[in-house]
Amino acid sequence: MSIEAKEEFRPKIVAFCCNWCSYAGADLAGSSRLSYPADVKIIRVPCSCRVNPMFILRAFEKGADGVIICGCHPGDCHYTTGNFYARRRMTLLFSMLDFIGVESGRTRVEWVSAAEGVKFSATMNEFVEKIRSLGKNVRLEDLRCQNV
Amino acid sequence: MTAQKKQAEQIKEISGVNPLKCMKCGKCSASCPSYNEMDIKPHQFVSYVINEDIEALVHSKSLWKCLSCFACIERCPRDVKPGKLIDAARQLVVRKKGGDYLSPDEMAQLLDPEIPQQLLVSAFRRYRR
Amino acid sequence: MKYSYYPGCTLRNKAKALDDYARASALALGFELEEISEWQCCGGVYPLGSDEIATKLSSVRALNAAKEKGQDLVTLCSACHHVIKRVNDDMKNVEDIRTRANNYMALEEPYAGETTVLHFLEVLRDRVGFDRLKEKVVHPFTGKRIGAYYGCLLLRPGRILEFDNPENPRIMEDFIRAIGAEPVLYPYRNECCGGYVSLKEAELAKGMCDKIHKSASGFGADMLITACPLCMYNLNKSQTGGLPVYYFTELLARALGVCEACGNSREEDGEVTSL
Amino acid sequence: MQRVGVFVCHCGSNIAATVDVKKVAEMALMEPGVVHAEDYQYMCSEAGQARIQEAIREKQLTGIVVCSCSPRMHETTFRTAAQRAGLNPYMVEIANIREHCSWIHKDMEEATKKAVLLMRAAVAKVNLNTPLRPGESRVTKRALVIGGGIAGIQTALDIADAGYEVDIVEKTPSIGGRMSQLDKTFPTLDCSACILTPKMVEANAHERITIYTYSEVEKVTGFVGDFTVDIRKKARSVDMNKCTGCGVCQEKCPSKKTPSEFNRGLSTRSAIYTPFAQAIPNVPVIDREHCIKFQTGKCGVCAKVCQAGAIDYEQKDEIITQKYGAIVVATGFDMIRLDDYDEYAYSQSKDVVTSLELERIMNAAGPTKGHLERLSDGKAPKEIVFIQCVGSRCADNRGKSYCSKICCMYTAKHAMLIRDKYPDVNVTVFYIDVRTPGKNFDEFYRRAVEEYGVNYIKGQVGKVIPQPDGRLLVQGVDLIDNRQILKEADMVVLAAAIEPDPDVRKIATMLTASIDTNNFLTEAHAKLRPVESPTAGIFLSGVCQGPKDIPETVSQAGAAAVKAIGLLAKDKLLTNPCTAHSDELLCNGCSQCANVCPYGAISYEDRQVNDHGIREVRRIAVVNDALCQGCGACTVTCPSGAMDLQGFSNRQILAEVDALCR
Repeated sequence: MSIEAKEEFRPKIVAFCCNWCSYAGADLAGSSRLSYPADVKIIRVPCSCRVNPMFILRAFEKGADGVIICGCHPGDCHYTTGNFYARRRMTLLFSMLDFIGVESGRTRVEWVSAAEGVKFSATMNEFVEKIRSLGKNVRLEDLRCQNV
Repeated sequence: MTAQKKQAEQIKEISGVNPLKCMKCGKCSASCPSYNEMDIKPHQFVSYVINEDIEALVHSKSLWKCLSCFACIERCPRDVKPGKLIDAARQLVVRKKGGDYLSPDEMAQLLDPEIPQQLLVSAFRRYRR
Repeated sequence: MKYSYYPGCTLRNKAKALDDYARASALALGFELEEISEWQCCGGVYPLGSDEIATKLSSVRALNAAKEKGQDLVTLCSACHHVIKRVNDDMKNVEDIRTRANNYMALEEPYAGETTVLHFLEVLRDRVGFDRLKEKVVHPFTGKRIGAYYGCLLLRPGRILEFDNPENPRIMEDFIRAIGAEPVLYPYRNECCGGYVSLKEAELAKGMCDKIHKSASGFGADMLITACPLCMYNLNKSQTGGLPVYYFTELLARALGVCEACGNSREEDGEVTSL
Repeated sequence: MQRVGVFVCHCGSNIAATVDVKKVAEMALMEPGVVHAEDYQYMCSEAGQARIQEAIREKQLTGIVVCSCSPRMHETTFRTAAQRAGLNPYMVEIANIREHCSWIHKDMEEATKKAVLLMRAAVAKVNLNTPLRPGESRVTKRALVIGGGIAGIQTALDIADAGYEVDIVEKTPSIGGRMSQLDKTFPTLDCSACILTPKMVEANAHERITIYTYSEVEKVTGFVGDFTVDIRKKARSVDMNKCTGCGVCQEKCPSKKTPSEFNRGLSTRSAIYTPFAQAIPNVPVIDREHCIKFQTGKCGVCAKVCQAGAIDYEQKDEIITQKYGAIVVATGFDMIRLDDYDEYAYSQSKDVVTSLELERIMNAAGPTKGHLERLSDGKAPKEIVFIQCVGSRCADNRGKSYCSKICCMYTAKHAMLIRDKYPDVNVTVFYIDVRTPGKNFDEFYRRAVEEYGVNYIKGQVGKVIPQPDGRLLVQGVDLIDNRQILKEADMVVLAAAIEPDPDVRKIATMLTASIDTNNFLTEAHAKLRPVESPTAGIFLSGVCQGPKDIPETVSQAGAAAVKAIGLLAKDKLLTNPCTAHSDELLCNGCSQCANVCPYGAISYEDRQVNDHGIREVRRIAVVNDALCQGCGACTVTCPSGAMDLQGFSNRQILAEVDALCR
């Protein structure tokens, strides 16, 4: 580790939020002025089941340090079952990511309802804290593109 | 930070209680079996801590009247647990040198042959450092 | 069935009877209390301060000893039960306390609340079963009206001790029924006896115990039973016109007919049988 | 290449105070495709919208990004504005720089940086947008109201009066709900039955209202304008068409030990029963669990005594399938169970009752025929204590976090009625706060104190101690006088918290309507759309949305009706064009997408395709736009990547990811 004063690590975090619950929960966190770090940027998707593993891989490839997927609580999905699909897909994806060196702490699925502004903010604060403690992510890169 | 503020912070830290959660319903005082013996009542403890009036708390005789029976802790609808605040204030006193409420010298006259060890141990724990 | 057993300071001394009767009854009921070696006093009161670690270590040692033997830990005195169960909860659920206590202890394997702590009454209820206990009773207390005195330490805080409903407990009443007597429900059975303040504020404790006696006898109780030596002391102190107080284990041993096996018994040993 | 315009809103100081809006606009001009960028005080204002429209026309914009509040707030506003200027409304993207940025960050530099990123993501997305055209779907001109309490009845009446068919589904044998259990109502002390019964009769007689009592909603499919609902009509064992409601069967029924639900278990009823005298319909049901005939096969008294021959032991549950355009939820509430509040001796003494039980005791049709008496010994009480906030406003895990809202007023009502009818009875109320925000509410409470001499004590009760003589010792505190109080009472009344009917969770799941942690249904907007669920076509009436009293419930019921009428009045609805579609060159017809589609919107057809010159017939997935709701489950499942979602395409979302991680 270098001995010079390190610049504060500001992680890049992408949050996929479903339109019906979590995006609304994030809106509620906003209108209730419940702050969380600016490192979190939200992408709106219709449902957590719209999140393609490809999106998450792309985020890590482009230098993201953490990715969180937020959906409605189990049983409360606007499309009835979408969040169950998301949960199953992400369980697989995350274990694979862990295997290739993206620690499991960098990925998360969280259920946040439209009424849970407090939970949204708390979750984001906690997630950012976690990512900060993990430090910068190894960037997923296509080795064939590197200059050897 | 003033001394009082510092002590208030200490009480909050030792007790792990957030006094701001109190809604002033008084259920603690309604439940307290020692209520009539106390100069500062259980529900008042909460506002004393909020107002950082710790000087009054540490001199209060309530510290030595609380039975740690947990009735207030069990029934508090706001999870404030006044009993823990009282114990924290007591800790503040006994942890200071000379703050003990019980001295070995007075033991002799307090003892009777029936007293269970448990009583002495408990009293020493609560009253002394 | 063998259980690790934590008697505590008073049961080695002033409340030896509480202990003797329990051990004899346990054998009669088919389980054994194996005293853990080199136990230390639990401290009598649970340290409420969230920053206190050292005062919790004796409980952690006892808990860990039971864990190493792969046994559940049984307590008898209400205070020990209270302290050890709460410390166990801390070790299980409070990360800060767990880390710091383990740092002190430097065990081979850190302790994280793995041991199950049971009060002797819980063993009777959940492991032996009051129905089976009832079958083993040879001298039932038929016709006796007994008030259970719980006090605070067995019950509160209910969410941590998970002993019984803290505002309307039933376990001792069920016990009383099992030994053939009639339980008397009275509202002061979970009110404090005054606890340790009786040392310096004897009058305060006496007033509280008077209320308890009055309430119990008002509802028609002939006697009280308790699991706590301190409650016993306080209740006896204010016995002016009050009810006789017994350890529940004493009645248990008598009901099971194993009293003689105890060897050590109280001076007023004859009293209960003559009741 | 698109020609994109970026519009940055100040939202007064809401955004501009923390985000350097000029900087955001400036940075936007450096983004690919952006040919115009400006900032303005209020983009949503007339003038703001005019600026957008002007820019679209003048700069021939093909897409716009508005950096403003949440799209849930003003997406429609800006889409409509763009459309009026000739732009396809789906060429509009919103960057949420208020709720997700300015309102939660304090540091201007940091917030500006984030706002720029959010703007870039929106620009990246809009660059890939394509014009979309919504389809149309028809509206079934019929409404379903779930719950037959005052909320459901009022909503049904209002919708029916506007000319639409309405069905009410009520799970108990009669409509009327909680209000039918009340004796008097605050703040005017009307008799509850006297004002409710006419409404029940009106609903029953209305030519456009059909009431299904003893029935439950079993299955809901479809979407706004076109729901299909299965209703289970539980077997009543009594023929509704033959029964004359004479009541002889109930009189003669030998099984009379069942606790009466209507009287909160304070009295018993027969196994064949109508819950109360004014029940609608006035046709009894057989409670098969307690019926001797059903349990042992031997009895049949009711069939013997029924002159009309209406008893039918063979009757079976019936499923009714009906189409609806709108659904109103009016499932109401119940009181919480008091098992966890044994310090108040509720389970130890019969003389400790809940307020709803007192309501029944005070009612002439109740267990004591309206005489105020102790349930333990039938004696007239002389001293009554009321305890407020039992399980309301709690932060522990025993109670509810919210204020139940109605207790302060009904307690004042009870206290007043008791003092009025029994002037020798002393009434004490232990309260934490008295909350009376309503028309004539505080005056009502003050009358209880000033005219009726009700003793209000500020402070909670710690314990209710039953005494050997049967009286109750109430140990409370007076926080004003700073003293502990020991008060002997003959009766104690607990103002238990109210909670949504436990079945609401099941119903919300069927309707895919959102629900909060307390099981109250969530409204589309807390302030501006309080009677609509975020799920289109679902409306909220009464306490299922949050605690409220009767006047409030009735006004909300009317509001829900108006919203439902507004929907039913339309012949057609525009459908969401953000639907899935499959690329016929990539699809291999594997059927995986159809397996995950919750709407059955995907089917397969053999189609002639031209794959780079090779013509062949392939099995290809086809999405029915009218059924597809655009969740995107299929897009992720598709192994060949043929399935994509319009408006949220893979390329669009990847572009957003790229922009945010840049």
